Amino acid sequence: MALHTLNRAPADSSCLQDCLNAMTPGDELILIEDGVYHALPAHIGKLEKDNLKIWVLSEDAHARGISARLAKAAIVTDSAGFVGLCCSQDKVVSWF
Amino acid sequence: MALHTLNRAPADSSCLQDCLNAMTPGDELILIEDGVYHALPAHIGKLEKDNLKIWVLSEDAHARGISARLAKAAIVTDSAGFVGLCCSQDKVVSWF
Amino acid sequence: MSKSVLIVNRKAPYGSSAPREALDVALTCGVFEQPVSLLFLGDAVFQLLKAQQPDAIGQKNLASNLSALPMYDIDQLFVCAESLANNGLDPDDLILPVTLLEKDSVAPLFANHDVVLTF
Amino acid sequence: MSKSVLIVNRKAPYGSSAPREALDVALTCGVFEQPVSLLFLGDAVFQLLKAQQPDAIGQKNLASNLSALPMYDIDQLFVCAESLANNGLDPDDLILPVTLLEKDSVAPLFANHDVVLTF
Amino acid sequence: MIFSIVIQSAPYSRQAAESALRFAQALLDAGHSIHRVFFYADGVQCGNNLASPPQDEINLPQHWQQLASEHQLDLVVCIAAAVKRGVLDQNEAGRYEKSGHNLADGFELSGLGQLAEATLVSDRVITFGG
Amino acid sequence: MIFSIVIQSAPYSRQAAESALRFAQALLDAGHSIHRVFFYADGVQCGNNLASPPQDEINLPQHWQQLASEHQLDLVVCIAAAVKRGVLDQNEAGRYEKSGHNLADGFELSGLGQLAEATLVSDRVITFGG
Repeated sequence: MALHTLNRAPADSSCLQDCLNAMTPGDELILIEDGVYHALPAHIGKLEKDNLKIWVLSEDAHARGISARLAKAAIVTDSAGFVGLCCSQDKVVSWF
Repeated sequence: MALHTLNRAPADSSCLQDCLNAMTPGDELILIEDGVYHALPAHIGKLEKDNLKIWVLSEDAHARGISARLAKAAIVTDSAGFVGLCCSQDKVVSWF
Repeated sequence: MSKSVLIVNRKAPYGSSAPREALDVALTCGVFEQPVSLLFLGDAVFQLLKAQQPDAIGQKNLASNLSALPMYDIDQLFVCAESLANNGLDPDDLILPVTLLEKDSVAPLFANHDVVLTF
Repeated sequence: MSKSVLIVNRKAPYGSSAPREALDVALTCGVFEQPVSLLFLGDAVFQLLKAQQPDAIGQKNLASNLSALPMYDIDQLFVCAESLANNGLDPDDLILPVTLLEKDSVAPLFANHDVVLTF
Repeated sequence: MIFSIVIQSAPYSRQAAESALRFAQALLDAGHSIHRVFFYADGVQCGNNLASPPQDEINLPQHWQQLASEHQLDLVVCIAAAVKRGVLDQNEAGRYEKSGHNLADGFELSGLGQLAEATLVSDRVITFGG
Repeated sequence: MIFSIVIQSAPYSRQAAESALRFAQALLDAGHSIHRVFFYADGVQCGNNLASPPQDEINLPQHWQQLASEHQLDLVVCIAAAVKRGVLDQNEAGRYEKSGHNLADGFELSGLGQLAEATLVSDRVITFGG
């Protein structure tokens, strides 16, 4: 099982698509840097995959002013939580 | 009237879309660097705009091994031709 | 011999330095008393979003700097209406009053400026 | 204590240095006798296209270097079939024999390797 | 757990280099260890000691140095990527007959084998790029 | 015609810097003149004289220097972008108390005003970036 990180904004749809195609059930996704915009209600629908857990790095969401706008399906975590996710999955796959 | 340059490969569809939206009839487009792949038959259809002239920089197409595969709608030119296009249009708009 | 400059923003804030570099060029052209317009396309509309607080990621607040543009007599701010809508935002979500451009009005903006710089 | 490495290529050749950096990592892991696989997604399928001649743009031939991979016992080359088809290419257009992966077979490749490096 | 971190982006131009630093700090705070930080591609600029950002902006090479000296981190800059991008230590400056060198203290130039070895001995490898 | 060229990308990492050089050569061959080449963002690395690419790879700072000396080109590197990215001339090295400097001969550090001025006096401005 893998933790996938995604740091690209929504206009880079191919990065998101490559990420989703690479995911196995049980994998998790953490949105970082410009990737956090995918957690907005307008975009979260494109991330729907059966039972996919979607995390959002709080520092990056806060920086960009979207903390109060995040879709309910997105779970906010901080850097310590990010580290924990890396440990609970077998490997990390970075999409950028 | 403007000459538009585009240097992004096909997976970056938003760069192409932004470029096309910015074009006025009479503008021309030159595909350079990874942008030359848009001149392949599989992609050229996405560039269709009434009477848009589509140029391809020969050095970049040749480097990538696609010179013999280019769609008929694409007109090949070299660096000297690129310079000439910049002069014949009023300004240059770069998409990257 | 003044020339109008259109500065095209395509990138979201903070992930790359492009937005800040675009802003610095806009301010400099303003100092030279060149007519400057800024256009925000795609992800770049997020540059104008309210409530940005980038201290925790070690960056300066881009929105604060953008909101100072009118003080430098740069008030020609254009936003692609489709980009705003695609991101689920409306003009009230932005830090500044902007001119919304429908899809057909984007190309004339390019035609109406002497020089175009993209970021 | 060997670990298998999957190197994921997403970029076209020459426009950026990412493809060459990915190749250098693959060759190095090969020297360390780690099992290495390469996956080509999206624009990266163009890395494998025949007839590349980048002298005129001052770069070295990436395809020539990629075609040497089997000599270093790196022969696990996977190409996303959908990416190839989307670009109007078929396996005969490529410099090397590769394994085509249908969409459903891409994810298992990630699951089956210990370490994944993306470029 | 034992982590290694790969950084592929230049500081200031991309957030990735800063994200990696923040992640490294969080790792250490949580009691994990870092086997190696490997700077590759444009990431080699993280070890350029001539970088002089304004005082109100983050100085990434300095932050890495500090973290490295507090936690004995192994900061390895890919030698091939660095040399062609103008990040040299004293040895390489001599080899290429350059008058100066600019690799920050605490960083070391070495080959890609250091990345391969890191994948072997680390429990997790995470890349920051873009 | 009078051209100015803006370069936003680092050499080796992106083709844009090489494309710009080839375009500049074609401009001059066609009898046009270049008012200024302005290096901005990561493009400032084009003026890093420590870059030491392998002999079978293109050395962009050197090529620019050669073209500049043959045609009296004005190669301006954005000072704010350069200083934070570790490309310094002797003055800036002094100001920031750095032991070395690495701006290649033939390049000059200056402000964004040089870009604004270039847009005013050039018939065409073309950007290479990405």
